[in-house]
Amino acid sequence: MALQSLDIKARSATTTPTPQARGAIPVAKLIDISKCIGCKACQVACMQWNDLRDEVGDNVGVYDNPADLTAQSWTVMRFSEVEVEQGRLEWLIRKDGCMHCADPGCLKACPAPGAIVQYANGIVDFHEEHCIGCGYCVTGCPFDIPRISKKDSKAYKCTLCSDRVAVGLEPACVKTCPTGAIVFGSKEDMIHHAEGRIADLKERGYANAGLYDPAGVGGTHVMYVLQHADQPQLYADLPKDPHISPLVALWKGVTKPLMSLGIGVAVLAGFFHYVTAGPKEVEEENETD
Amino acid sequence: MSQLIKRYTSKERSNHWVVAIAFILAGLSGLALFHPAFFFLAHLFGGGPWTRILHPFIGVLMFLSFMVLAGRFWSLNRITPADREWRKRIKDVLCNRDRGLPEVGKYNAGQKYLFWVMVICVPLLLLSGFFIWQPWFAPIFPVGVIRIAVVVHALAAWIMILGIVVHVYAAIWVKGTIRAMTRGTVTEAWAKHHHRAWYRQMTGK
Amino acid sequence: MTNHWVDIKNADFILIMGGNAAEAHPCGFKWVTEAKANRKATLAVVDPRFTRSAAVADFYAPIRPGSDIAFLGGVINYLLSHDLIHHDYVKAYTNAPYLVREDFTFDDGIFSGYNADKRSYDRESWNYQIGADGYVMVDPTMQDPRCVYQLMKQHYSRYTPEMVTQVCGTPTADFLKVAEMIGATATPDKVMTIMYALGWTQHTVGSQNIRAMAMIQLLLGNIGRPGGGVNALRGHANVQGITDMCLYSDVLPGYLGAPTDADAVREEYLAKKSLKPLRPNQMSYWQNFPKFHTSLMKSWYGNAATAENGFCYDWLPKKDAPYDVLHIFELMHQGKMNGFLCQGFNPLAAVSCVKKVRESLAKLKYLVVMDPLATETSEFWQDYGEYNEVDPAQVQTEVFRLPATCFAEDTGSFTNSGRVLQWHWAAAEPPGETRSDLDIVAGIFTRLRELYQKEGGAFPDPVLNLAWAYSTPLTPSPEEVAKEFNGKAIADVTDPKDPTKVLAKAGEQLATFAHLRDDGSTSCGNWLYCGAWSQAGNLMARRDTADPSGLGFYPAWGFSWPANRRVLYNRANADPAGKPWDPKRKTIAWDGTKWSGFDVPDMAPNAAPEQDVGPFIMHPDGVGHLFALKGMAEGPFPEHYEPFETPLATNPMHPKNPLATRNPAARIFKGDEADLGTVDKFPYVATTYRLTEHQHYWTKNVLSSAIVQPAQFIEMDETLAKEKGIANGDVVKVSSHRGYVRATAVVTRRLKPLTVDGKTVHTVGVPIHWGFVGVAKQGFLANRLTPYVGDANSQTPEYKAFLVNIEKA
Amino acid sequence: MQVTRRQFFRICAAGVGSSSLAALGFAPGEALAGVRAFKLARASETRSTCPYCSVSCGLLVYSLGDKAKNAKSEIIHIEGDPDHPVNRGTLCPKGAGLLDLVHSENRLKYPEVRAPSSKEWKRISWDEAFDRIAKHMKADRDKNFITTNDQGVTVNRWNTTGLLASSAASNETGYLTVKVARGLGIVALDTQARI
Repeated sequence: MALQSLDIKARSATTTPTPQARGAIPVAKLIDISKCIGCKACQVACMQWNDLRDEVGDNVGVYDNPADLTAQSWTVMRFSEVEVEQGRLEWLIRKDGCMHCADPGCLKACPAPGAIVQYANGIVDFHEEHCIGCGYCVTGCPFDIPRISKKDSKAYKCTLCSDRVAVGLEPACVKTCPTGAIVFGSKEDMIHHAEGRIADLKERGYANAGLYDPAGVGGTHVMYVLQHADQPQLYADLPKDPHISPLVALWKGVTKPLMSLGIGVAVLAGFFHYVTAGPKEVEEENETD
Repeated sequence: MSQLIKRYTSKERSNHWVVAIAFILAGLSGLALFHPAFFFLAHLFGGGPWTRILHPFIGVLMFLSFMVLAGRFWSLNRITPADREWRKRIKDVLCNRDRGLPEVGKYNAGQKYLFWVMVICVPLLLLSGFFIWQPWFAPIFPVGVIRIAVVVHALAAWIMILGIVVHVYAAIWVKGTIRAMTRGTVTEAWAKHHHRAWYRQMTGK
Repeated sequence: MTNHWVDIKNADFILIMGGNAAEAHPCGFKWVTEAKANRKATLAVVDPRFTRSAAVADFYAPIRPGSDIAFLGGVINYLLSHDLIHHDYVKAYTNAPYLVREDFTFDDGIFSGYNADKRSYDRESWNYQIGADGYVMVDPTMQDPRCVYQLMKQHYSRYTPEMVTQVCGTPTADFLKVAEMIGATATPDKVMTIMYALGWTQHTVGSQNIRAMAMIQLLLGNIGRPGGGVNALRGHANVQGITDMCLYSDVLPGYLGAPTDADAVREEYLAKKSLKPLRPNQMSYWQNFPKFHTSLMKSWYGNAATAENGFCYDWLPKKDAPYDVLHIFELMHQGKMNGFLCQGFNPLAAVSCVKKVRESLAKLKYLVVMDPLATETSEFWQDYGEYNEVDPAQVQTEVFRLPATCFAEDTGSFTNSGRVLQWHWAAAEPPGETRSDLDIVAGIFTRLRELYQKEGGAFPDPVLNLAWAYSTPLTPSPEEVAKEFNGKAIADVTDPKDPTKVLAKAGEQLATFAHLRDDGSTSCGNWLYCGAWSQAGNLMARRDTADPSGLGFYPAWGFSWPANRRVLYNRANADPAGKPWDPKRKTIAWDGTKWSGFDVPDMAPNAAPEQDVGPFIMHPDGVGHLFALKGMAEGPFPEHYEPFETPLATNPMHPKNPLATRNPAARIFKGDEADLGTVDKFPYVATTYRLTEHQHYWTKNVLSSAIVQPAQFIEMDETLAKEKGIANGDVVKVSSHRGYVRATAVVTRRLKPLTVDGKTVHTVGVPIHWGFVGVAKQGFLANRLTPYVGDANSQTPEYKAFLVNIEKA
Repeated sequence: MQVTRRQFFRICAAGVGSSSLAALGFAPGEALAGVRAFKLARASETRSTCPYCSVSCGLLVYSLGDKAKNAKSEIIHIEGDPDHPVNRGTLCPKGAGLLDLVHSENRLKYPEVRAPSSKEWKRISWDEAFDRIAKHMKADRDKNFITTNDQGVTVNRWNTTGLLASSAASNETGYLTVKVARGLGIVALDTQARI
């Protein structure tokens, strides 16, 4: 089920733009943490749809299982017990996984052409058959999402069920979510839906309820409704202002062409020096005096 | 024809070429991973994953062989006051106005500076490469460290590549030089012209 | 559930107490989030733990395990003393104005008629005053001191907010906040729903927990109304259906009381069960008992059941004892049972006090386990080291293990918690030689029948004559069986008012239990399910998604018993004049000539409001029972009693009466008393529960569940952990007087120490899902800890409140 | 699994070979970017009901093969039925993982018997299983059946063999089971539903 290149907005390690004539409606997944009961149905639906089975781990004193994202677990629930208001416990449960950034750091960092693509609808997808296993995507991601498989040294992460979305279905986690904490649709509709949820939360006393759609990465195609949008770090260290690391931006930004140019210039400089100044030859008679 | 003078032993020559080959392979594979324009070079190594697998091992080989080489030539590369004088006249050198240049030992200042650049860059590449080596070591380190490492690695590699471009060009430019590393000998005339102090030392003239 | 899952979206206030719906029923819980999002409904959770339900609640209040009646009694007192009740509803639809006998008393925790030796009550005095006309005496003003309303007011006046705090440990402000939220639904335009589950049933006062809430809902006028009701969230796919089919000793299919040794004569038995109306014009629907019973016997014995032989009444076994699961294992433990068939049940894991169950099973001659999965029960004889220490050589039981299909490989119907029967189809062939449960039952039965045919034996008649007209006797099809329990006309069924009008021709499937007859002209295996497979076909397989009311009834989706009714007691959704209390939430109303609307009326369709037919048609008095009459074993009003293992020395409500410390009528066998622990050695309260990632003891065999919740753990509060030097992630040993489990400690702020009766009480949480068979990490069966005591009415074991000690392992 | 050192050297050797091939121009062709093929495109879809809790969520069970005579169906995927009024396509973590119940490694596949004092299971045929179970039951029933009690009341009960029924079996199974149990005179009958 190859997509035509026209449906692709960006492709890793590709220096020219992909064909952009056709557009697509940007999609988004909205995760309303105020509705999330942390049941992990999304985790199971993800492993079922994507044919993944992580190892049976152990309990390490928390409800989080598997304890972290892995090449086999593309989404995990992160549980935080907090008291924002003294004496009023809140159990904040965040579904962690790829945020599908509009400006994806993974794609920016990836050196393998076509290993990471961004579709016109906003989904950022890994194509493992092109992945070389360098792990650069890990350095590029501001959310610490991609994981390199220990089995095959390829990078894996949530695809936003690109195969389901491509045939007009919602992602598996969205479909399964029992409470409707995860919803899916056009990004515009999701923002609208979020506004309704935020108004409801504000009525219920969450003055700082808000939408998490961070501008630092150009917005995301996975967004959160947070009860405490002023403190995203409460939610298992969700970054307050995520952006591609300046080091990665430097490395994959200006340095790439400039350094290549520098090498080219050096070679050319040698060439022109040779044809202008000429070789340094030793004339034997000169040396024999 | 003037007499020939021994400049490098066979061991030294082999050592140099091991470093050189490792550098070329590491450089080509590194460039493949550095910029999409060079990704085609990955095909030389059997594709992207092989490039990623082989590059660090080649790098380690380069490091080890370079360390031996550096040990061999360490003392010959100490910078002397004469080198500073030579450096001041680098324009004359470049314009082939060699008359009146200070007498040069086995290595001129340019060669020495290159040596020390290599001595800094090669271990730096090894160290930074270690942090980003998938799948063995990178998973151990926090992503912040890896992000610094990738930048350091790229910078060090770039400086080293520039240095080697100069090094290779100098060998081509200064006629009679390449045979020193291929056959181990140079002509007396060459030695006398470029490395007079060394020439005296070798010949006693 | 009196209502159903989707109906929760119609609620204004939702209370979750005695359950954890978000965790145990996530997909049903969605209708809570819908009510919150679309109706601005609020959700409160009262639970010993800050649960996943609490995580999305508007308000959470903690409570000590086993003190729910104190809390609910406090709510009743709050409602009565603040006059937050739905007056018109209470007066018309409950027995609040009815007069109770003068000899009914309540004295320091004990009701009249108690026999301490038998641990039971003579319930004679728990009854109405009957007038000369044979009907109950009523005081419509509810001022008579003997009326239910006044008795109730007096009974619950002791349940002050301070008392609630003293008994439950719930901070008074938290209690009052919940009471206030509940009280706000006393108006006709506000409806609250209650979602409870095993957190209420698994206590020695389990049934009374639920009664207390039912009383609150009656006082608020919330029963029979969309968004209201008393909603038990049942734990297994077909708990409702199997309960309806009555696979337990007390009743026959359709809740027809099973005969006991006292029921020697059929006519007397039928008369006793045919309750006569206690108020004028009441339907007292159990008057139809003989029709249901006779039709059942025709289903079972076909032509062998005749009027002459009392429709084989004597072939039915009469019971001489309760024979509930605790009693069965008690008999087994005493060596009084030889054989045991386990059909998709894992009692070693599921029944309390694993040690006793294991010893019991080892005393059997033969055990037959039918299950899709390897279970602990089937391997009770196997040495699993510390998890199941046993010497197989010493176990003489012959164990058969028969592989059964799972849901995906068989066809049939399940009844959900909302009483909706839904048909499912096999999607693939089963693995290996697996057979369906139907085939296994048929296989065993036909083999037995052959033996009786060949050899004869003890009373072979019922075995030889059991109706078995399935097209292939060894593999009855689910369709045939479903048609059988629906019932059919054996002879033409005519309208009693007009004998020329044929309602169902001989041989036709029946459309409704109204067509059942007691003369042998109809057969029906379960009157409640009559209509599920009528001449119109299999109504359980209907898939129409239309919802004309917008209230989520989906009347043409599957089949809802009884009579496809979606909300029970829906007559109570309208006022006495037949007008809906809340026009926006109309189910049925009186349209001048009949009851009509969006649901099947729970009422004679032509009974005009003036006739005063009560909405609770199964009751002889037609009203909801605030006073339970003789219905409950330990009293007509719920009273707080301590759990059998209590952290307190006395019942704070009856400190001077040791008889009233624990439920005086609850089940405990001789010998098991010695297995109870005391607070000096076992100072902490423990409670067992499910987690959302797992289903009972099945999903430890399921890889995906094992991945998301791999290993056993124990939850405790931070203070207790600190006292005991336990850090998060340490391995701890939790022991009761009956056994121990060892697991990882989860130290959490979601559990908090409570101050109860002046002392600090810590609660230790014990999730249940692990065992020694499965793909999840091996663990200890949680029921190694639980006591072998049962509720006074349902005999459900007390899994939810017992005593343990905890130490770092 | 990580590559061992030995394997690594083998890979390296292969690498030298393949890289020289690549140098000669046998470079692997570049695949087009595309999403994973939709895995249910032609799978058979069967309506079912979740067997876990009593919300009784509607399911769509997908099986391999189009039910042609020669194709043996194999369940490959299960997800929620979007038409179902209660779950509307959603499933909880247990329901979403039903495929792993169907394919659990602990599924029983053959009748087995464990003899008294034995430490192991022995596989037997259904015939043998039914025969032996029926003989056990008949022997116990014939020996312990009570026709009348002490007062002479006809009671016709058999209370030395008990039956515990599942609360996850279908109504049809439940009905047939209770019919057979009562027909045999069993009174020690209970269900998971109680607890």
